[in-house]
Amino acid sequence: MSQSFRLADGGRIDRSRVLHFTFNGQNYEGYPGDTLASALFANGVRLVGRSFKYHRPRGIMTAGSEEPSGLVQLETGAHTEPNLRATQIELYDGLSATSINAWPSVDFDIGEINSLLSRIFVAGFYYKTFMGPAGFWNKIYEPIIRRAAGLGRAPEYPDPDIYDHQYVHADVLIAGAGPAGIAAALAAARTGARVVLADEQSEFGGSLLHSGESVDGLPGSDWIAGALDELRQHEDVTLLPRTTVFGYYDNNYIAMVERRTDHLGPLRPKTVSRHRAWHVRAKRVVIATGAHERPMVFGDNDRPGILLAEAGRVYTSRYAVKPGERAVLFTNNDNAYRSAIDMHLGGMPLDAIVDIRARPGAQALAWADSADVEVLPGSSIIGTAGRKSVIGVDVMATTPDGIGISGGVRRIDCDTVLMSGGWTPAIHLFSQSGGKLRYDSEQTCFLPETFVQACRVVGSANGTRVSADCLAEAAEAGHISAREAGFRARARKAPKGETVDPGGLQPAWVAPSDHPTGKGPRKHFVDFQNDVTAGDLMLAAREGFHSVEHLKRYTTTGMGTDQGKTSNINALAILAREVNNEIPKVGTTTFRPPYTPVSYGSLAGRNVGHLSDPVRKTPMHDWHEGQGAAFEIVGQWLRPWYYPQAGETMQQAVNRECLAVRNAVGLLDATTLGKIDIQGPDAAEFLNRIYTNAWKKLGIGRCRYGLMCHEDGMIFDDGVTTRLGENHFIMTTTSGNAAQVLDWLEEYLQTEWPDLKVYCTSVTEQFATISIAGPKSREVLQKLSGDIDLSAEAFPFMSMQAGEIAGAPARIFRISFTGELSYEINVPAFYGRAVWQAVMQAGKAFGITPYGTETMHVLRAEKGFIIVGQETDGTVVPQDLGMDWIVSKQKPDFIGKRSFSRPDTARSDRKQLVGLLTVADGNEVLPEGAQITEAAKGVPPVPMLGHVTSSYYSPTLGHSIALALIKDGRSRIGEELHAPLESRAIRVRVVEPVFFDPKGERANG
Amino acid sequence: MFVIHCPWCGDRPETEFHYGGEAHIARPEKPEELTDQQWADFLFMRTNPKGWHRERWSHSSGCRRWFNVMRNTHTNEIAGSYRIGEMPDLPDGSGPAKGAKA
Amino acid sequence: MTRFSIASLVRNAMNWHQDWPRQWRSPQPKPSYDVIIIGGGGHGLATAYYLARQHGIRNVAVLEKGWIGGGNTGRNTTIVRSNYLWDESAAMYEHSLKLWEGLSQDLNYNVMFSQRGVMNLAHNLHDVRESIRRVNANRLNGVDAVWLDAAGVKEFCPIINISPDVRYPVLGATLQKRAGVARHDAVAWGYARGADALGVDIIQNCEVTGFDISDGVVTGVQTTRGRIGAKKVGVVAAGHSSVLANMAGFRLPLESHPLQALVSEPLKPIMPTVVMSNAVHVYVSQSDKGELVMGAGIDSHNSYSQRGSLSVIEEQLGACMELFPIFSRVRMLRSWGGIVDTCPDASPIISKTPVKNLFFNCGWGTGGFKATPGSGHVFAHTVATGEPHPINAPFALDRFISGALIAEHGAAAVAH
Amino acid sequence: MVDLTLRRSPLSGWEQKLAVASVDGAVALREIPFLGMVNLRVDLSMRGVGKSIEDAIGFALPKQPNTVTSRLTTRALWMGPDEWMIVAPDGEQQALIGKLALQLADRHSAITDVSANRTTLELHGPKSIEVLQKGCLLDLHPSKFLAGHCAGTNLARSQVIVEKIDDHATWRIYPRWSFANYVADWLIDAMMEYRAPL
Ligand SMILES: Cc1cc2nc3c(=O)[nH]c(=O)nc-3n(C[C@H](O)[C@H](O)[C@H](O)COP(=O)(O)OP(=O)(O)OC[C@H]3O[C@@H](n4cnc5c(N)ncnc54)[C@H](O)[C@@H]3O)c2cc1C
Ligand SMILES: NC(=O)c1ccc[n+]([C@@H]2O[C@H](COP(=O)([O-])OP(=O)(O)OC[C@H]3O[C@@H](n4cnc5c(N)ncnc54)[C@H](O)[C@@H]3O)[C@@H](O)[C@H]2O)c1
Ligand SMILES: Cc1cc2nc3c(=O)[nH]c(=O)nc-3n(C[C@H](O)[C@H](O)[C@H](O)COP(=O)(O)O)c2cc1C
Ligand SMILES: [Zn+2]
Repeated sequence: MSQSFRLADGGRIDRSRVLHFTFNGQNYEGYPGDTLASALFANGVRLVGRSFKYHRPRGIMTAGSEEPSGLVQLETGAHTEPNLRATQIELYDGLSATSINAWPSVDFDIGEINSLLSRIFVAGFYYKTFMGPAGFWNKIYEPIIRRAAGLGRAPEYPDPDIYDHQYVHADVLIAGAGPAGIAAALAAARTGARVVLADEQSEFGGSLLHSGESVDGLPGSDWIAGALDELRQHEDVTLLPRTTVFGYYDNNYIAMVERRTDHLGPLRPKTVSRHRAWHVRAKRVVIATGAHERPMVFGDNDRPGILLAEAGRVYTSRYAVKPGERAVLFTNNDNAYRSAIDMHLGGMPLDAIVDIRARPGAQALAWADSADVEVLPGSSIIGTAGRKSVIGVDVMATTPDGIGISGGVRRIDCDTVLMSGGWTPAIHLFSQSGGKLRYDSEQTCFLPETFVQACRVVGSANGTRVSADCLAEAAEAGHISAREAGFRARARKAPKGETVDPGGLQPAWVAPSDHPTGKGPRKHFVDFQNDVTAGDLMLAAREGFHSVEHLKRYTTTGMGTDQGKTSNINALAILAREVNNEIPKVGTTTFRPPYTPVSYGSLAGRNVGHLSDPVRKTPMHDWHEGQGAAFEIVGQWLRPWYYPQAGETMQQAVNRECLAVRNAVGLLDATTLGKIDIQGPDAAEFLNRIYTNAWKKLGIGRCRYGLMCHEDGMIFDDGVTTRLGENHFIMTTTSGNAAQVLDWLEEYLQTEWPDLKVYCTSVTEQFATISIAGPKSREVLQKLSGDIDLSAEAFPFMSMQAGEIAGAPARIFRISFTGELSYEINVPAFYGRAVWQAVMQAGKAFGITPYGTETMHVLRAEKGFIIVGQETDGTVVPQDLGMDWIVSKQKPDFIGKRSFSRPDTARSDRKQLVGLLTVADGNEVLPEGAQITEAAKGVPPVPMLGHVTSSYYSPTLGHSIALALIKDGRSRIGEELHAPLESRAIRVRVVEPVFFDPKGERANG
Repeated sequence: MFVIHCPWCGDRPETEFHYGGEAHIARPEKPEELTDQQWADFLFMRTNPKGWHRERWSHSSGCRRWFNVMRNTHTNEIAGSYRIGEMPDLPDGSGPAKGAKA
Repeated sequence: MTRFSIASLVRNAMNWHQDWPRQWRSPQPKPSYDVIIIGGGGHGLATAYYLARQHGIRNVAVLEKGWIGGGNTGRNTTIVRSNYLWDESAAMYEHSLKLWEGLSQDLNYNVMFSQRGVMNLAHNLHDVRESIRRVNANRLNGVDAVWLDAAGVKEFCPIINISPDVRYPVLGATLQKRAGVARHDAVAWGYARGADALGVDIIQNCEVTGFDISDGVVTGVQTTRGRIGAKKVGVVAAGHSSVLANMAGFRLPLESHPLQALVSEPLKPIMPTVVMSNAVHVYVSQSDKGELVMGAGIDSHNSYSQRGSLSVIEEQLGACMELFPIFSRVRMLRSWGGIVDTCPDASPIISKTPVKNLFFNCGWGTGGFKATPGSGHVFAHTVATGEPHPINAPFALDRFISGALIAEHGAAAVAH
Repeated sequence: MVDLTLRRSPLSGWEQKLAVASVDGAVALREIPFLGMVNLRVDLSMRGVGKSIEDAIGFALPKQPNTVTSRLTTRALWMGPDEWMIVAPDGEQQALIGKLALQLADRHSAITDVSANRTTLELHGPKSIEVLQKGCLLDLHPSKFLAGHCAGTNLARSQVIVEKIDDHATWRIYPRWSFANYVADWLIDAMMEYRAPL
């Protein structure tokens, strides 16, 4: 029958609409307002999954985000999501879910065989075996272990959904919208403060949604509705349901994830982010995250049908479902009586209360009495019966000290066991904030003590147990927080809650059983997800894992997807008992973000796909694209790499481009070069200190090449700088270093030499840069430059002129990176495209050819010009490149100078830049990155002399060329060496690194 | 991600800044007069203290100014910012280190 | 020491595992030792183990301020490889890798060294050039290395996205097949158990607060558990090295930075190997338990707090989505930070110091887990003999004076 | 002769795309190409400099960090303690530069035409803050970021200057030339959800 465990009435579900869903292929029905967990219970489905290690049948244990065992795989295909908690999945029409970690099915799971071996598979067993023989780990053991481990499956397809971020500031951020959170929000909002209120559940209200308590004399749900109405009136209040506060970072930086569309199922709009990661910088934070009930640790306490007491009440009261037919409660505290009896009164019969305490509280007994429920004080559940569902519990009397058992066993048949070992305040966020905890031995839990950041903890999270007190302290915290954030308004009356005292508790960390714990077939589970039993914890303690951090790692307790929300306190208490230590001395493990797991997608946000990183394009980019250019990624830039024509290979295209430049004229988009405008009376002095060469005497209108080193003497950047006026220079940097160089200049100006009067302004993007190179470049340019005299006399090599080109204001630099006659034109970026096209047009008659970075590299290598980052790698000083000529001997100081005289830097046999030619086959191009050795072969380690930094086929020369950094290379010129590759070695001859026009006549002409 | 106080722009998120390491390591006036050891001290050796630290930051996405921050590297507590050339006392009362350049 | 084996496991199961002894003792500190090792991470414990085993020096204490393995050893992404560029580094890391290959048997402790291969991706021509340079250097140094093109990458790791349309397409990768991952905690515990069995005292919750130095010679240490005398002291304190150097009166070329890592929820096997990408700053593997283990880049500022910025993690996950778009719906389970001691040349320091008989082993930064056995082995030699082992001679402090740095930034940009 | 018709802004050709992305009553986006921009660096504390500049541009530069002063169609944005960006209608930058150069001739200063360095995007509408907050970490709340405020900051992965023009949710975003397409793409994407109501 459909929904046979649904109660006839009540609950916060909408019975007017039926939702259809499937679980493990079976069709079921539920209602809006259900979670998958409540809908499964409504249909009598209690076996949900299999445990991590032993593959024991498991059901749902809680009603919230602390759920350790009710995990499912939601949906299939691209939308699938592993390891979701059934207790948090809002039901939607068409939902489909399956069990995880079970094969072939959750009903019949082969992995259950592990259960039989469980006697061997104790904590840390894998450290003690699977060690030999060599090679077996990788090939045999590890694959088996890997296959057995893991829970759900990762999707196999890219995610069809999108995710985004939202960065906001708040005066008061409130985590958790139970009665305490709402009360705090009201108080803060009334001052006019900017308030953010977030709760991970679909509805605000927290425990008020099921507790049946009243506030201000109103039924809980009416009070919530009224409060929310009021909050919505305040303009600066942001209400965020379905939003988990998952991280508390430095300086009150709060991270939350909002699940915006999951609950809509297949109907969700595709243009709206599925999850949104909120980043909130909050002046004050109020943590009102409630508390988690903890399980009792008793024999075989993990069977489907065994759940937390409060959860039992949540299912009957909030969802109007019965978790089963007949229940028994096992507890050590009074409050659980209330939960269980509420459930009982709500329609799910409770047959007995097994209380481990000899003397339950009077109030608790009165509650039981009034509901006519039998109480067995001084008793323990020693074990449970059943497999895929609990079918009964065995109860014995405890000895007066509460540690042992006596008398006979009484079997109580039931299909549901409620358990409650007390409450653990959710101090996760507080701990993440850096706050220190204290142990409260009365409530047997850790509570906030020392605050490091500007936050407050209220309500159950603060260990406050009487509702009235929760509301009062929360309202006060909300008000004070707002005041501290700068909002002054008189406090209004706090909401009045009920004053029922939840009663006492007696710690009972492991319930006595018929065998000593850990020494019999019964398993006393502590961490239900990772299958960690009390016996495992005791074993770890015996083996010397006494630090709680060691205990965690050796047994994996608390390391599952629930991060031990229900289990950690039990585990550390058991450890304390085993090592005769006090609980506060044992302490907790470290709380880390996230509070509950967060999708990678939401953390990445929109920084994926085409938005993953800016693609920087030059003003001529569209033109290059139109010409079918292949692009090279250089930092964030896209630069034309080469321009293949129909049918051409890359090599053919590059050859053609190279020859065009050498024989006629080519043009290159050099816009990406960094450009820095440098002005001030001390500009020349500044350059003198920054570059290795001298700058003071550079004439106006003249250009000079410079090298920059870091203080350690290693080359950092290079480029041509031009003097535009007495106090005015324009510097160019490499494309990749533009920003770094500007920062570097500013750093020295501001921190080392504030006395220098120099201003630097980045103009990298102001100008498009077109480099025209080749013997015909002057003629091409002349057609566009009207009245500028381009003659060698009027416009010599390494000089600059301003004028107009093709209708655009321009600076023309006669500089060359190809060794050819060459002009670099800077025009305001607006004109880049037009001038480029004009140059193409003007050059048509001369066979002008656009060329890309590859050709540029070949041409400069023919000339022996270096590329920073290719001939250098952070270990190269100018002298290594044979560039002593650019290192001033006169200047007393410049950046890097002092480092040149250190013993290692001053060595004469350092790696030096040389050329290499292949000996046997002149056309063979050495791989860049090939290492160079003396001998062709050797037994490793083979001594290496250096490596090939650049290597190309030179169409101009008709053979291959290479540059290399070789140990003592200058003195090896003429020697033959080897480039050993994977299968063979190539013989090479060391030559001068300039292959073409060594005198530089072409550029100078 | 810290909130860093730019002496000009006020409180801004750390992602707008560039970190510049230990502050007040002045570039030697006459490097050529230093021994290799002294030069290595300047280049590489750092106090790297656990506790209060004077450090340089540049507001690289904003006003591009360099300035100094006093931060406790143990707790990440930030005690304040000051401009180049200044040297307020640290919260633990300690003044400038001997020989340190403001 | 009770030997671990399947037989001893079965035997103990009979008795519900009641008889397993402690894996290491918890002794009171003696008044003095021949050697004190400061820092109970993998490197410190390995040093103690090899001191006892190789050099017969058993009157040794390892002083750990917290719990052993709780430093970077317990919080790293466990990548083990030896494909470093320079000869000095290749020798060091390859020495270590060879020790890894027999470590479980040597220690009689399963450290789960899984040689599933490590790929370092190349995303632009510069990466390609540098990768090929490294592959060639590795081979000549006897370190296994191959260059894979994009198709080869896909074959080795089918879930990786090699589409040319992504922002930073995969152009290829270097692959070291003998590289892989290991179980970090087991390394600390295995060495501790081994050292303890040879007589080494492992003393936890014992923080060193000062050095006793007379006439430039170290004579002992001050600790939170009193003074302990020592003939020699080896400091292996990773992120806290500068703090200890400051106590001994000198400075180191180190900065301590937060480095974060994170794990996903456990998944069925999906990731067959280890993938690293320097250019987009991400590295991913999957543990035997099923979590995807991922690392981020360092936070730029110095810090001794074991926490970093969320923005760093977000950036790294963005990069991850590009390489592995199928992970978008996978969820982050936990993130944490360690304190890494970064060195200007991204290489470690294993060295004598200005104080006689005081030795430092530090500067491993973001990538020293892989070196644990090798580092312990050569450091034990250095401490025992007072002189460096040939493998660690180039890693002495004086390289910062001479300028003979061993710049491994290329191999180490997010070096793990 | 300089031919103004040859000019292309980084987002020329995007007009249609930006218009389609705009959602009536929610948020609208357009490029304002070719605004004149002059970067000025000078020490305002030097005697007489403030006055000289006022004479040149017709109003005083903002001294308050991250604020804007303006007169008619010319606006001066505070960029740093010794740096301003003066934004003027297309074509006026040369005259501005001339006047500033004249006034500051004997002063240590740098006057640089940066009109092509950045372009201008205008975002307007009630959802504009929410759109920006998807990638901007500043506090853009109307009580904090007022009309006449500006800031150098990051928008998603790009450095930008953000300026609030008026009290009616009108923003100008100045990305660098080569980042303009990224920033525009990003904004279009961030505006997408308002086309289909949740
Ligand atoms: C997130 C992250 C990812 C990483 N990923 C990798 C990777 O994939 N591969 C890789 O090879 N490396 C990686 N590393 C680096 C690697 O973890 C370290 O280099 C290595 O573990 C260092 O080992 P150790 O034993 O020297 O240091 P640690 O394990 O840190 O041990 C140092 C010990 O010294 C103790 N100590 C400090 N001060 C004192 C004192 N005063 N008195 C007593 N004891 C003291 C500390 O408590 C600590 O336990 C990563 C690091 C991090 C943080
Ligand atoms: N501590 C106890 O023993 C106990 C037991 C049961 C009921 N109560 C009662 O509970 C009430 C206390 O109310 P309260 O408001 O403090 O707690 P609550 O449990 O009612 O509310 C806490 C809320 O915080 C939300 N939450 C928790 N962590 C979150 C996170 N990281 N991000 C977003 N949301 C998160 C939960 O979804 C929940 O709605 C009182 O009436 C008290 O009597 C207390
Ligand atoms: C390789 C590796 C795998 C890990 N896997 C898990 C895991 O499955 N579950 C978990 O909770 N933590 C896991 N952790 C993280 C630890 O819980 C812990 O966060 C880390 O050791 C740092 O310690 P701390 O958080 O206590 O400071 C893993 C850590 C490492 C290094
Ligand atoms: Zn600033």
